[in-house]
Amino acid sequence: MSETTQTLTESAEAMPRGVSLWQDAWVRLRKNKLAMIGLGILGFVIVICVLAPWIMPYGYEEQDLRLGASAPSAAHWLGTDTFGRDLLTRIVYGGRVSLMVGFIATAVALLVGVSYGAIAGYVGGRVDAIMMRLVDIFYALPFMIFIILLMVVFGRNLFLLFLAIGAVEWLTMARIVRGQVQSLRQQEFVEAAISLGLPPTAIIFRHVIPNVLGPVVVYTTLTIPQVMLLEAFLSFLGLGIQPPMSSWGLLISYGVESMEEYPWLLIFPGLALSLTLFSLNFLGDGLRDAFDPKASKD
Amino acid sequence: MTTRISRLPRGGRNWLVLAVLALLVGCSGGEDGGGSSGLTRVEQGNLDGVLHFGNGVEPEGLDPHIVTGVAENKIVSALFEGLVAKHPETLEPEPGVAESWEIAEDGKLYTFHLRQDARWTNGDAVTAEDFVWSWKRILTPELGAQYNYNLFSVVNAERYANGEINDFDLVGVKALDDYTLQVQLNSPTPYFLQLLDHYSTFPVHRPTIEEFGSISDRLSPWARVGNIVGNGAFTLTEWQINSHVRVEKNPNYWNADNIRLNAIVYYPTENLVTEDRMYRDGQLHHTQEIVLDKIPVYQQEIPEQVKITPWLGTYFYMFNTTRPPFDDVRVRKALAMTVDRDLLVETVMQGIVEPAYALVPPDTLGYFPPKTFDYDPERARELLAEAGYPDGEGFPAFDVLYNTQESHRRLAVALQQMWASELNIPAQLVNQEWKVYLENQDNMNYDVSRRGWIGDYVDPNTFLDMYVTDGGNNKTGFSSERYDEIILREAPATLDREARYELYREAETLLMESMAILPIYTYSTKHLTHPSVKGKPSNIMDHVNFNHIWLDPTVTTE
Amino acid sequence: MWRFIGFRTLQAIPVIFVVITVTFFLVRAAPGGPFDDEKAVSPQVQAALEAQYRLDLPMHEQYFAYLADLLRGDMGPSFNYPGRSVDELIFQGLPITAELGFYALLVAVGIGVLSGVIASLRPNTVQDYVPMSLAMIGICMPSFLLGPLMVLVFGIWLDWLPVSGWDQSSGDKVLPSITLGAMYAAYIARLSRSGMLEVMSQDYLRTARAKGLPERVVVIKHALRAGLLPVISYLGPAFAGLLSGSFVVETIFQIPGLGRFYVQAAFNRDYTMILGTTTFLATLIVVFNLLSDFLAAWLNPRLRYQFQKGK
Amino acid sequence: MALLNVEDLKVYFHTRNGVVKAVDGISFSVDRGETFAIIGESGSGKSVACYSMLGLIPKPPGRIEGGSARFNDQDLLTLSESQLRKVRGKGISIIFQDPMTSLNPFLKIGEQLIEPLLLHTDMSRKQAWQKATELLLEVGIKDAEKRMNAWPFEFSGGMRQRVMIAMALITEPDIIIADEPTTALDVTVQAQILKLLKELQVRRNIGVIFISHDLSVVADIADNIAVMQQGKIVEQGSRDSIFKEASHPYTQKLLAAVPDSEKVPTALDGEQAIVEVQDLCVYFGSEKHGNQVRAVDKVSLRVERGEILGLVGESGSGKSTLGRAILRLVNPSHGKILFEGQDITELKAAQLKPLRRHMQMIFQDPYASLNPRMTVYDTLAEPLLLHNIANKKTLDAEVFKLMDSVGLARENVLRYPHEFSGGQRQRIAIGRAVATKPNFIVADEPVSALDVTIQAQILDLLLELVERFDLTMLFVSHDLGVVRYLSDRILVMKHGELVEAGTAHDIFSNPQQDYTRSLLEAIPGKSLLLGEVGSVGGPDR
Repeated sequence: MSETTQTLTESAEAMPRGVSLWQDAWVRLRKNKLAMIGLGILGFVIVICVLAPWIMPYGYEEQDLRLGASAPSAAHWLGTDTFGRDLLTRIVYGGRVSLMVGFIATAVALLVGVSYGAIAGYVGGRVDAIMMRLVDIFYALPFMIFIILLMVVFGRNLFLLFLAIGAVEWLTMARIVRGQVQSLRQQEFVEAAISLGLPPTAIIFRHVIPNVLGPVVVYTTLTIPQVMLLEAFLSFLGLGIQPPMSSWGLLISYGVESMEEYPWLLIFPGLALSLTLFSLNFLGDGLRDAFDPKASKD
Repeated sequence: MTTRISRLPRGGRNWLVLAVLALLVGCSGGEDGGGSSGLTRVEQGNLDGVLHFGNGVEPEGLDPHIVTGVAENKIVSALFEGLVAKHPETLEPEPGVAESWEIAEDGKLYTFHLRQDARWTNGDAVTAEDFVWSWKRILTPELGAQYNYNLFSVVNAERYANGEINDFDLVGVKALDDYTLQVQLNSPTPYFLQLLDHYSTFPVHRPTIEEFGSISDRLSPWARVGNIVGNGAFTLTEWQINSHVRVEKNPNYWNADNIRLNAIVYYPTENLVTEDRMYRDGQLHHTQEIVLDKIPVYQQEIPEQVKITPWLGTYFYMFNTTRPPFDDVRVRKALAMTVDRDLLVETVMQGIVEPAYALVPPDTLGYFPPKTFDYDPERARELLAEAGYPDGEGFPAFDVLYNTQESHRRLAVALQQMWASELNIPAQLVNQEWKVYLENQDNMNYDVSRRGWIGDYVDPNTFLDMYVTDGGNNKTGFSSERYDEIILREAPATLDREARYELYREAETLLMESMAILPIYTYSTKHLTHPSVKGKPSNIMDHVNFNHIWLDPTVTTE
Repeated sequence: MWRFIGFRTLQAIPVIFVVITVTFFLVRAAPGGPFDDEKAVSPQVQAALEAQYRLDLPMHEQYFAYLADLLRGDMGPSFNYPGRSVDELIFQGLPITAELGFYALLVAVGIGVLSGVIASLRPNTVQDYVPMSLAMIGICMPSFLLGPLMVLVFGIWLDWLPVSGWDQSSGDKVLPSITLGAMYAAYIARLSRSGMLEVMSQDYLRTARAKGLPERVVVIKHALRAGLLPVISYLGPAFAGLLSGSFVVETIFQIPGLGRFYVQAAFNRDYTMILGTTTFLATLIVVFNLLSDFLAAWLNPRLRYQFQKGK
Repeated sequence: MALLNVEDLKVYFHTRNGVVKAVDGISFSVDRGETFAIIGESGSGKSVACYSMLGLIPKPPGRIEGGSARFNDQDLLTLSESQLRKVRGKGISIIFQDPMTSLNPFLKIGEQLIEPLLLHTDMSRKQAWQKATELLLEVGIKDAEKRMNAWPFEFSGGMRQRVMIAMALITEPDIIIADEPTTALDVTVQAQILKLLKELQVRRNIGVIFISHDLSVVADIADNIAVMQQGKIVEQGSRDSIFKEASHPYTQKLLAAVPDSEKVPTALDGEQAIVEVQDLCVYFGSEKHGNQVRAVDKVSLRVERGEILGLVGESGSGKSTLGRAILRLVNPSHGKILFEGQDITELKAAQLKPLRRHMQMIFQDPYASLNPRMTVYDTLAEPLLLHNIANKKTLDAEVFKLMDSVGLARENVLRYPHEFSGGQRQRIAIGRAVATKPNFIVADEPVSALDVTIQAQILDLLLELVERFDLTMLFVSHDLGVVRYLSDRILVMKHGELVEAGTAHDIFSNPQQDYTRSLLEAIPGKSLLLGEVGSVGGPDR
């Protein structure tokens, strides 16, 4: 008897305790070549952006008005903008803003949207109807006025930007999640959880949400580019970042205006954005598969 | 074969229909085939005498007493005619509805003799009584006409407009007979004749207005296609909001024989890039703007189509002189002196504008402003040190407010960098949506703000009267008794032009010594104009007199 | 089912009412008024203007007066376009935007479904990666970039199509429709791909193959209908989105549609116009969401059956 | 020469994890008028073998490695896809296992029926429609003309399987492959379908390949039987020889797996019932809108402490709803539920929580009842932690203990449900249910989704656990054989009402109701069960 207990505790210690879906997902993700390439590129981009102040030869605000917009050269690998500022430097610094906005705002949207949608879908009935009509109302309110008001009420800062973007993007997420949860609610394993006596919150967060991660991840990868472009629009309205700081969205929108004269001002920021988004997309698909234990074995 | 098709799965048939529909999109489009005849709109217009005019923004309306914008002006002045007109190049007054006029010695009494062949588009004669009633209308307080102040130099006009008197007979405008109009002014107003070409002083057709509403009704639809009755060389035939406004030659116009355009089509071209593409695609004769980056390219490729002309306007920044640190004139001067205007003009502005060191543009009807300072970073640093910020130390971060627009952004970015590198002071750029920007200016809720001013008429007064104490457009907190004295009392009473200009120079020196504003450059207008457009000389008011324009179909860009 | 329709329709009324109310107070809380201009307006004129638009009344009176007008179908006069009513402006812009939205939707559905289905037939091959990568580009390519780019290429360089206008010269509807539809095409491509992948593993496709049907028929007749259900439910929100989100495209291509009114009104603080367009678009959003829910239900035989039985 | 001659067929699946020899050199032949049964567990390769002949397996990863399948002078394995298409549905048709998912829900029945005719014959649409209508009548669908225009969902499972059969027969094929055609059906329906298949085969003189995991199902209809295990045919012969002279141990195991004994009722002390239900009603929908369904209608019953109470009925009889209602997973409309003497009918979720520890449920479908994103560890740990049975320190040991008691290998603790077979999954689900050491368990068809050999193991596990943990169980099933094997008492349910009750012995030997009799009649392989064929190898449990 004592021997059995012994082995039990031993093996219990040897066992990776609390191996979660997340750790498992990571193991599975590592096997996905495309996703790892995406992750690699993304990691590279993030590292470069974070290290920008230490590795960039120019400052993002450093002007050379007499040089003006110049094509790529040895001194300026990606050329300069109309102020003679080094484009590579500006892209790297812009990446800090775009990535931050992209990730944080999307995270806000994700958090709010997923919880909201899951609750509406799980609880159902009248609560669901009211919650979803609320979403309808938010959809219909004039976004522009909303933003202008935010600007007045809170002043302007980046945090607010995330809030504003999150406030818009969570709506669709909530809808998608709700739909998924509604069908999940009928599944027997949810009934099993109820019969165990699990409270509704535990059921939603332990049993329901992990099972809607697939569509959520996919929609998230679609949300990030939208968020990055929305940031440019909000900055344009005066809510976001201010010059001389820039972001990919802003660089692109400026680049559009002079795409004939100075095409590099459009092409390179566009490439940076696309490359990142493609990596994200592959990573997203990889994550979707990784979070689905079934997908790992063919 | 029929069985085969019927065997096609039903779902498949549906999708087939959709696919065909999708293809149809490619073939759909408008009915009048500008493209099908092989001619561009401009080429076709040249043959038909139709001018395609890029007009900037969509007109809010066409009621001369209500509208306020430049775009509206371009259309209203084709539909209506005031007492006088302006020569398209020199801007000298020339006869409009008034054939001739006399000005009394004291400069305060004007007598206009109206031409007897002037007609409304419905055939009614244009009479002196029409003008009296029209001026009564714009001065009627309930109408809320923003530009009623253009007539405030007329005796009692301001009191009537502010509701202080109710009897319009007390106002200094009288119809002596059907074709004689007499106007009594408070003081000799040298630019009064110029104002009579402003749409706020245009006559409107009383029966039409009263048919659709009362004299004070802003919301009546009288100025719409089918309703409107005007007295200009053209008459309104089409108006689709956000698409175009079309006016056609008015056969009842007294000088119709000499009007060579058959029609003008105005396009709202808010998006500069779109306007540029429309011009290049042969859809426009004339653009309202040129994208800044394109100017060097066009100056190289199509120099004869690029029309860049000095404009009666100044681009400047203003300081909130009630807020530290900008309540210190030394700080304001330091900032003004570190702006390298020559460099800015040459690089950021592509060399198309002139640097400005004062408010009034040089050579405004012979007026030259004083130059009280120059680019001098060395002196600027000294001033800043005197103000307590040696080498920018301790200088608080301050906001530079500007409304969202590409050219404003560019300038602000350059200035920010100049201040940072020369004075080591941290400017933070704040762009705001237009109305928010206006509200913050009105509430003096800013540190430094971008501003611009375009003259209403060619006279220094149109700029300088902004900065009287508590003037509605002041917004800087600038206040000087002497300044007010000159602008409000001495200059208006001075008949001699040189003596008046001397007073203005004194006032402007006061303004610039206090550096409440930071002038940057004198505006230019930038247009692309098709070479077939004739009779449209450039002028400093960007004034277009459509009566003189004609199209030469023999000229092509090829 | 009729009950369901009735119930949902009834629910739409409070939604729209709340939208109107919130918007009404929101626009008045926004900084800057409709009459603010670069040149200062004298207090006398300002007062006169406010009186003309009932802005001098206490807020709640303005509100109830507006509701009363609205119930009569009168959305009030536009602040920005004196002499025009909001109703008139909306119904001027609507047909144009609706047409643009319809074509854009055709483009989106045509291209999206085609590439999504093609990709789903051979998942994780080149045939999958190429259209899906294009879809990804479509998603990250904003219309403010795609529009000018296409204008430059097809309008200026190749000179195939007009650069702007709507119904003014032949072919001027092509570029705006594609520009507006591109993003939705990309999204639909992804939707139809995943929808099809799900259906392709269903048992009844095996049944169809066991009958000896060629793969083409299996896909078109048996798989598409269920595979495109997610696309169908997306169409409603998509069309509502197309209508309210056409501002950029309408500006780039000089199209006199509703999208520009909607955005310009906000910038101009044209209170009645903001309220009018918002109310109108809110109704559209609700209606199209309803329609697409009903359509999806209709395509599901079981629900349609209940529908027909009137349960 | 037989109609279909399969020689040495080999089908391998080339996956990332290596080669799986799904079918590893099997040979058999089928003749006209013959029913040839292939028996084996899921994964034994029986379906793959048949589908691969018609090119219906996914390629890649599947690949036919060798052998031949001669049909009408052609080797099916060498035909091109387009040639194969002419065989599929024309020469050889298939009836699939699950009629619920095998019909296209978006097409009308008639449309789907005539599809093979339009494809393989020159018939016009009208003629095809006519023929399909006749055939529907022949497979026993009344009102066929009207039913042609109905949607699949308007049919019950048995009716759909009739449609599937009609669809397979419509081109008058030479061979029909019936792949577990009755596994998803109720026992009474199963009997009807088997009978229909046999009749049609005789009438039309066609060959039938009948695939099943359950020997008893084919006991009455098969002429020849092949038993497959791991891609190989381990034993092949005539029906009698298989049932009487099975030599291979696997075949014997299959035979033994058929539950054929009757439980000796446990002696009960007859004190307080653990569960008492009075006049329980569960209604769905509402009367007002005329769509009310009375799933459970005025049911009263007692579950005595320590007994296993069997609850039988066809699908739709309300037996599952009754089980769920007792556990308050479905809210009752009227009536009273007493658990351990306490009225729980009106308790709120929070009040129920402490009680839930003592009453648990085992669900029918182990695929659906386990959260696919939770490992065995997480699944089993959840109830332990929730009800404070284990703390962080003892959790691992408790989980292992549970795994031991339901017969799961400990090394699998971090695996996900999909990595397990159906039987193992059901063990996990049972582990979860007994984790809280409940007094009472509702087992809702816990073995009906399992292969017959696995069924036997799970049933034995349940019996063992009942013994060990002193459990009381309400065992819901449509399978009388299983219930008889397990239960002390049996209740028979029909249309939401209880129609008969008694000990297993009473019910089987002396059924009072026609309905009960018809259920008994329908038990497949009754001959086998009741020893008409003669039990071989005498499984004596």
